Amino acid sequence: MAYRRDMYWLAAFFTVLMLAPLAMPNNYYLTVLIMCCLHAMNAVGLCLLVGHAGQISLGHAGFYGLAAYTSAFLSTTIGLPVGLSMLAGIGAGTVTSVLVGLPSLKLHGHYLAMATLGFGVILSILFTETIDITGGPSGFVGIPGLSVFGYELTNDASIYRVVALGLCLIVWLAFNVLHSRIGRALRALHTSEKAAQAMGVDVARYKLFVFVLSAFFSSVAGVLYAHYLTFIAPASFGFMFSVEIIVMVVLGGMISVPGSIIGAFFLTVLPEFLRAFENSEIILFGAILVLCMIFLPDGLAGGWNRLWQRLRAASAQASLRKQI
Amino acid sequence: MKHTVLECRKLSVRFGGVQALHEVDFQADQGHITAIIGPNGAGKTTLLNVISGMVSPVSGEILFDTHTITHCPVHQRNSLGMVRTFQNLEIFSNMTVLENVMTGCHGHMPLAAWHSLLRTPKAIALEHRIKEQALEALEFVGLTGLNTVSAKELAFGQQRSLELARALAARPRLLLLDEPAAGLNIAETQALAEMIVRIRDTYQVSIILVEHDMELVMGISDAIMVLCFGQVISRGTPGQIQKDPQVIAAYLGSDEDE
Amino acid sequence: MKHTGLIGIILGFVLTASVCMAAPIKIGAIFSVTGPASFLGEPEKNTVLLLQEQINANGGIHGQPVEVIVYDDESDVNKCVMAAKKLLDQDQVSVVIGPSISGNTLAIARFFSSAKVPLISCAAAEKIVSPVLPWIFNTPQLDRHVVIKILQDAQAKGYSRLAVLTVSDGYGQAGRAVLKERIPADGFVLVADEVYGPKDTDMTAQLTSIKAQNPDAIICWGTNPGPAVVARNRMQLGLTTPLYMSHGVASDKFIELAGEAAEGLVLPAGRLVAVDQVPADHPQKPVLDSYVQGYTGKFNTAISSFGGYAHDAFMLVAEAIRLGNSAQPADIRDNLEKITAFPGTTGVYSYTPDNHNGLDESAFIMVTISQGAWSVTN
Amino acid sequence: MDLSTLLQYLVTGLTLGSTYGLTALGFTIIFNTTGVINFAQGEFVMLGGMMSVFFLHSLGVSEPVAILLAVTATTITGALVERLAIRPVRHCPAINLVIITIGISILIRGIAMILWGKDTYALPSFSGNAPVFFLGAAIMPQALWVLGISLVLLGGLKFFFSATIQGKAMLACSFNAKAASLVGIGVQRMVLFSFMISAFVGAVGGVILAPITLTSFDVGIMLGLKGFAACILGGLGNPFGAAAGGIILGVLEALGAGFISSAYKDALAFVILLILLFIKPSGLFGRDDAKRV
Repeated sequence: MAYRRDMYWLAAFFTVLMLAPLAMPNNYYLTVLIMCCLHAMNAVGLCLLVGHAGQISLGHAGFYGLAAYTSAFLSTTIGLPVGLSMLAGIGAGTVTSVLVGLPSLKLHGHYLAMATLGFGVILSILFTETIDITGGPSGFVGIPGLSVFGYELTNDASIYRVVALGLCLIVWLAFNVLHSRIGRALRALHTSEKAAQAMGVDVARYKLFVFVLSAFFSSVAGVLYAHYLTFIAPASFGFMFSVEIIVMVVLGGMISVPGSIIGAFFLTVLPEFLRAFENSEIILFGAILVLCMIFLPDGLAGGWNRLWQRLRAASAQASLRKQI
Repeated sequence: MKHTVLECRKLSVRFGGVQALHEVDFQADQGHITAIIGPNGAGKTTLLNVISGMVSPVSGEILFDTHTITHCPVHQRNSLGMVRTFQNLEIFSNMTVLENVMTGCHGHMPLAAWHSLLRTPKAIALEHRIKEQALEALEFVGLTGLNTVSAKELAFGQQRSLELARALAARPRLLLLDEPAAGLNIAETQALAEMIVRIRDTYQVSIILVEHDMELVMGISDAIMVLCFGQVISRGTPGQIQKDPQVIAAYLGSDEDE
Repeated sequence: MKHTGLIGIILGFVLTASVCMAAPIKIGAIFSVTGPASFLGEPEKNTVLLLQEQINANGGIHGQPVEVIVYDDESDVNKCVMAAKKLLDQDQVSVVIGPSISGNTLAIARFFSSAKVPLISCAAAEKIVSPVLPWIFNTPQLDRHVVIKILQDAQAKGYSRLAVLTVSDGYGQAGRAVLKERIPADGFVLVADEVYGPKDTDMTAQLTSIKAQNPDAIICWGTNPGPAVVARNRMQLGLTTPLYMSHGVASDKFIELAGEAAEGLVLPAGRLVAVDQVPADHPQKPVLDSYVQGYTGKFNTAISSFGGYAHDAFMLVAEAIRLGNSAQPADIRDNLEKITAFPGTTGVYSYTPDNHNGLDESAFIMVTISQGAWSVTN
Repeated sequence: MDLSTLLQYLVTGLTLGSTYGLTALGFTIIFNTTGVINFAQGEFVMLGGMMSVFFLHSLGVSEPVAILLAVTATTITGALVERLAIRPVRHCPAINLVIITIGISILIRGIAMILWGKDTYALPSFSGNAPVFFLGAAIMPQALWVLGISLVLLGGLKFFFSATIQGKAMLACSFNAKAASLVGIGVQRMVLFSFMISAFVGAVGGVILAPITLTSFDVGIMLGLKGFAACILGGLGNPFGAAAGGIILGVLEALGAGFISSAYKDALAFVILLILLFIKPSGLFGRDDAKRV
């Protein structure tokens, strides 16, 4: 069954993530991996929203940032315990997404993109201008480090394990949703809203559900980000980051959760590899993006599947030939 | 004993300046196949849309059993037991055949979202029941064995059957069929006629049928209503309708090729 | 340039020879070579590469060659963190120069404290060096010095009602905070506090509402191209209120962009903008001359004071290594604090355990733009 | 509040608004033939301005010649973009095309950065910098150029789409590409034309704006964002709406900066945009596309 296959994948992914630090020569790679996981959390949410439900959002960087800033403010300025602040941060991002989603999701296509983009821009202006609360454009300094049940995680390896576990939990939730009546309802309203309605799907409610769920994922990523880096600045939560998440999802193949994770990892690691090219990096980055979309229209996951099938067909043929 | 499932009272619909329906009274009886016919542009599909909730009437009232559902949203009508199919196929092309039919169970098998999110035992049990029902519906329409095929890869006739299976999985008490024979050949239409009758007999479903194919309509309907320019011009049994001079005039007077 | 190849070969020999002699001193650098802050990062990167070449050609520091590893953070905080980790954990450098912008410096400062590697930032925010963190230094003049310099000038000219127009990025925010603190404290009246976005292309609306408040002078705080637009808009509106700029525009590029609108603007700047007007007996004169010659000779572009921040950071590091004859991170840190009266391009540095900036407002001169050139007014 | 101040804000808003409107026009043209939002539109504007500066300085030609060359080169770039990146994937879903245009915008920006550096440049004004005063409000001669040329472009496009065969054929492609090809319209050629025209419009915009707004390799991002907002506000697909949307956005920003807060001017403009969008879900001048059930 499809669910079981996805669970096998998740188990394998989890094992690889947990073993990865052993293969890492130093902390730099862990930092890159942590960023990959945080981006992947955002991408998985958007995969449900864009790939499955067919809705678009150019505002998720706003929720990511709002959660980060809320948790930073509560833990640093107010002095609440980190765990509590993180919960409040996740709550703030999620609740705001309800308020944004309610009016926006009545719009369609490009208009929905514009509305969410607008909210994202407004949030990012708030991060920049409410200097007394957010520290303004130069950033929020001195956020306490990540702690779990009052136990502060000081080294990168333990932070990495928490973040990786968080990603796996999010992926698990995403798979659960996709292999349930909710997942089918989302895919249904993607192809035909009226047929979905006729099948008893409350379209407005499910759109809001998936919008809020994806914002919840982004919020979780946001609070982890704030307390991992202990510093946040508005530039990280701008419109370009929202676009970047969408690119990760599309590059991963839109409907595939593993695909969007691969997309997120790919786009996060790529610039690190391209560092050597200095100024040409941006050109290579653009070119790789364009070429990927031209030659892998169904994304990295789709391209992988095709390669896999071709290999399987080839090996089947080979074994057939052997038998003859 | 006759029992009315659905009753429409003085329904009027206007699109801009066009009066699509004018004070239409309509009723469908329990366990009957009730057909709505009429020349092109008579307002048949509009009536079906009003009944299923996709178009709001300007005035009038719709009763489903004892509930007034005039302003009830589409998805709630589904939960009450009313399911429809579409003239231009609206299958979920991004899903497999089985998933399409499983989606049909959405309305009558509700579950709080957190069960699905955490995949609780309750959610797993429900998934099993949904799958059973879906498989049963697929078997009923003769699509067994195509479960994992992507819905968009089916032949046109099979897609029609898939829509029917999806509607059946919803366990409707009232099934609205919008031109189910459109695009089918003669053999397929015959099979469809048999299936519609079989659906009614097996599940005791009431069926409202909008259809152009007169042979199909006359062959299986228990009652027929004729619309012309948004108004009811006749109603009765197939025999009565075939003899009604007004109906003949309406059809002959209009361009009837489609 | 017939000799380039020859020089290259000689240089190659020198380099290989010195590698044979001793292991190189690894110096890391993180600059915003691309992205919105590239106007800072690009000259900074060019400068450290130039200095690496010069120092190695002269036999390195105490016979040890210098190896500079430069990473571009693309003006992005995440990339900056990754670059910092890479320098600390993978490349294991002895000291890091940069980053170019304050936000990124604040973001990575923590890693340097725990790794016990000194960081000499090229960003100016006061938060970087106050309170003093043992491992964090910076080289640019503090915003406070700039503001004091401007307000002294305003006082001398008898202005009392001031308006400020700042850019809404890290640079503008830092300046705005000091301006809003010092203006009332020094007995001026702040009549308007306007802001513009870093990508804005028209500031007439802000200037119009400033005009309505009728100030004696306007202080604009931003980096190119914003202030150039402000200057142009001021002229278009026929506004004659004197306009002060910050040191953020102290490059010839500003005069080029603002054109005739730059005429008569006053700003505090490092001596680098007007090297030829620095008196020959000034302690900075030799440093300035050699930097300008080296830079313009190699890169064929105008010099910028931002590159000077990286120059000073590099030279301070070299000096600290020479002082202690050790390239151990801890020794570099300790010896940095012992440097006194060290002339750089920006000013004359004296680091102490309580002062990790090492400059005062004497690092600035007031300049006026007249006929498309800088002229020193005091 | 005196009249001249208000008038000054309006003049500022109009000038600013034309910038957005011109970018929005480019979006509209490509949207009208392909149904795709071309995120590289801002880059066409950038190319127009930057190439003019480049030709002016490095070839030493006169300003009109430099401008002509820049506009031509940008139009050719538009054609190349279509041929090399859009045509090979024309059967892919719209979101893929949108991502490709994002990639192209990054690519063009990168090439521009390497070719011309990261500096900002100014193009000389067409007719001097001496402002014209009208009821106490200063108006730059260049602003009049911008307004005038924008109007001419708008009129030209309106005429093109509603009165010429080519224009109507383009519109047909967006409504139903298959039907359009059945009646003998070369859909591919139309898409090519639309990229060329919108690159042309973008380049002209970039050229006439450069003397006011200055130009650098990265001006395209912000213009693209605001241009997109403008054409959504006006209603996608309607050139008049796009221009009007741009003007409204510009005036809102200028008034917001003048009367309320310069720090929150963009936020204010977007709040009003969102409110308008919730009241009129398909833009101010957009058609409600009620789909047949």
